[in-house]
Amino acid sequence: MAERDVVFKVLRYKQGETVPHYDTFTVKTDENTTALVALQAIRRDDDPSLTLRHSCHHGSCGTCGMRINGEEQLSCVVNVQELGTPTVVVEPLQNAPLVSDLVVDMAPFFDRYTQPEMPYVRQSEFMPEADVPDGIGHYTRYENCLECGLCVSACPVMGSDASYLGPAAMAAAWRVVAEPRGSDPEFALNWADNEHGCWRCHVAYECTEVCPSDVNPAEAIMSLRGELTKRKFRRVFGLGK
Amino acid sequence: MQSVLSNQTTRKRAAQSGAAGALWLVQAISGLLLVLLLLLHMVAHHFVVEGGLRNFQEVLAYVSNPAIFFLEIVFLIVVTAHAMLGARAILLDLGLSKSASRAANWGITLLGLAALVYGIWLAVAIQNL
Amino acid sequence: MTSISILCLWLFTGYIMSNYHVVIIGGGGTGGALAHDLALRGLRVTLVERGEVTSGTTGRHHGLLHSGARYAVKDQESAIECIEENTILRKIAPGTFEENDGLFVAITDEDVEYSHAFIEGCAECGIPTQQLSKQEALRLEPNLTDDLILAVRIPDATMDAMRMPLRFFATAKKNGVDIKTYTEVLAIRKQGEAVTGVQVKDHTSGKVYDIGADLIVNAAGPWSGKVADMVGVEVPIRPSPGVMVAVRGRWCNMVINRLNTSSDGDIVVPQRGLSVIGTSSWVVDDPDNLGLPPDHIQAMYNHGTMMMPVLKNAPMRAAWSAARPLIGPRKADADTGRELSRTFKCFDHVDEGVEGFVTITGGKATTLRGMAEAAANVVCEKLGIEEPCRTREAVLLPHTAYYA
Amino acid sequence: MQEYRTTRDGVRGERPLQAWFDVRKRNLGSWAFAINRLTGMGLIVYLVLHLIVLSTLLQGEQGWDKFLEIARSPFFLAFDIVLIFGILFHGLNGIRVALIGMGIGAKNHRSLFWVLMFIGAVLLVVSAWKVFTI
Repeated sequence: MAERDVVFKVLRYKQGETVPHYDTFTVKTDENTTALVALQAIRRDDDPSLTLRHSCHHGSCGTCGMRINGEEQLSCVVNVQELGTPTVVVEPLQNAPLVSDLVVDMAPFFDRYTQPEMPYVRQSEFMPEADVPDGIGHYTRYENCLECGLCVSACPVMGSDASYLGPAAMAAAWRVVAEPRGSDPEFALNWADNEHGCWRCHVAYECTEVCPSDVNPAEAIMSLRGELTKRKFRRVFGLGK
Repeated sequence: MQSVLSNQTTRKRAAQSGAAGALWLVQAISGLLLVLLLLLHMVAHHFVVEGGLRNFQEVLAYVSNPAIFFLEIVFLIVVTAHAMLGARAILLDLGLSKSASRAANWGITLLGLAALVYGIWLAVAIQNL
Repeated sequence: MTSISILCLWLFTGYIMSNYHVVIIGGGGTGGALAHDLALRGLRVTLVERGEVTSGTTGRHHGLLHSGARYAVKDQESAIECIEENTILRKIAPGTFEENDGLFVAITDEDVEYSHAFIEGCAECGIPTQQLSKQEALRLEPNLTDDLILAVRIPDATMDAMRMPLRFFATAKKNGVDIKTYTEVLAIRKQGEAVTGVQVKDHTSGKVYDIGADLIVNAAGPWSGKVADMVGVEVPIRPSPGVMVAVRGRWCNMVINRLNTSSDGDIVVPQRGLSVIGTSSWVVDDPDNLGLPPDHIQAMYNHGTMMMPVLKNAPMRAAWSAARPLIGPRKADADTGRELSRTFKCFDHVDEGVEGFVTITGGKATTLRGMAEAAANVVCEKLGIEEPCRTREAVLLPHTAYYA
Repeated sequence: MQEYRTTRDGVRGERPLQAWFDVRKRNLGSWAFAINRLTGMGLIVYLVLHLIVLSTLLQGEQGWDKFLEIARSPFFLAFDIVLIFGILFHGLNGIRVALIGMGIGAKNHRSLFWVLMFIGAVLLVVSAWKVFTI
């Protein structure tokens, strides 16, 4: 086992402070150590006051998102030794109020994300050749989006417009248009059709780049634009509905 | 689950719904038009001309052609609209307050109109030289 | 005059009653469900958790809503708990589960032999089964091994290990429970034999302060032994970690279990675009230091591949350990923990000379509501409150309501 | 390193202005956006200058010829190349943004970018040759 000491430079902040600072810790790692496990080791062995969010440890719950060496990632699936840097810089997500250390307040994120009402179990598109068991309408699976907020942190528009709906929420809205499952696609379209919605995007595709779960929010936003534009043309030229 | 943000704002936004999309469409279409117009503009003004630039007499002769005059005016309108919409996007990205962004909208509109008036006046004045 | 004093007494007791304050230590599934239960019974509840909610064992399991079939032969108490709670959870948390059912697959003669006891056990526990031939099973799950002999369909489902319990937290919060995350218990205050509150540190600000309590519930899962140490009582808890491996690709839609006694690598649970192979089992002392034995990762691949050959070359997304809070003698000789029951227990430590301190532990994610009901019954009995449990019917808020 | 500012929501890490142009650790789309915005701002400035310069026509032949003299200097011609780069990038990237915004090629925005940039590079070389030889 290739054990190696890695220096972690971690952003620290507590309520009441005005400026965050950085603390450094040295962590013993092996070839399986993830950034999350290293941070938990810091909390266990060096500083119990280090706060961070985590839950599933396999890139499925979306709580452990942070900026590692300047890139938004889920810390539970980042292999420390594969990063290849002698010092690993760990910072909380951007474009969200800082609670403490690596914890940001997700309320503004979910405040957008719950609208339009979005079912999070969808039809499974896998293995179309398989039969579905009797008594089950169709196979289901979870929506891809982990609600981790990486896209919101990476988005260059989020910091410019406090009311911007943001990539995750608009990706959810597009899912409702693409596969309504009882929700109202018209509501979803109208919801995104404004200055702080799909028209605000500058097409930097950063949301899609950092998404750990293949949601592709940028394409979703462009699809919302496309659909709205199509409707506009239809209305102007009186074609179809 | 109806959250505060969306419920309050959805109704408000529904009222202005379409405006943002229309502006984006104008920006996109004017941009695409500009690609064509600019190509014409560049070729007609520079690439087919000996030395790349017309001298004073050549300019006057060129602009006196009504078709060219019309094309230049259209070019002026489209480029101004596109530029002002672009400037507006940049201004809005500064995270302006509500009143400031309203002021920015008016400022942009006035600036655009001023540019148009100036441009058309200039074109007419040159034609009358 | 008498009537007035009775009225006063009634008002007074009413005042006292509504102000009973319960502090729950531990923001896992059990603590969340207990907070929800107690809030519905009208108690004032504060929940303290040293990290984010669901950051311990709760969020980290493979995401199986047990049908109970896994325990139908050797641990029928757990099996019956599971099937009951399975049915209730589907009802109170609609839209939370991938209700795709599960298969127990027999791939050796020994497995086939076991299937008789298995089907019988399921029947005894009230778990519906449907036996499928090899061909029938392969039509449902084409990636199963060709060595398949037969399969039994049971009502397993997939849950999101974090979001299902989050619905309890969301509902509890809405009903007035004060959920204090990043708040670590430093000490438990006692006056004579009775606990009176907790001293906590808020890690978001560094502030240390006291929270008064009429009753404290220790719902710290694998950490409940450490919490019990603070008041000098013994909780027979065995942190028993297991390794799980998530591979890229969703190789099945149903939950695939090995039709045999519980062993390493006997389950594959689909999760979004991943498939999770679980689980190994051993025993540790410190639930904060589980480690991740590399040979266990390889074992998961090897055993998973026996049921679904396609897993052999599936790239790994993550491997991790999670500690089950199993009930058994603490710090006994190391073993695998497999033989310990998966049922739960509620301990009132009054016999050990501590009043007002209750521990709920053991159990599994599927039975979180049942554990909460049992613990809430004990809490209410101790406080003399006669309120029925309402969590079997109350439909939970969506998980997003917790943050928004 | 992250930058922090205090807002009414408390302290938060965000860079409202830098985010446009800070392309460290960022990807193709951010480069495209940053250059698009830079060239856009440049072109607005140029548009204003252009309109002002044309007013020299009103000063008659002399004023115009003086401008022509400056415009034919090598320094000015080099400036023309920068201008043409700006126009080509902004225009071609704009085509990409407009297309994917209408739902065309949203999946293949990268290839679209490189195809357009290839066209742009060819056009830039041709125009540069034109500018210096005409």
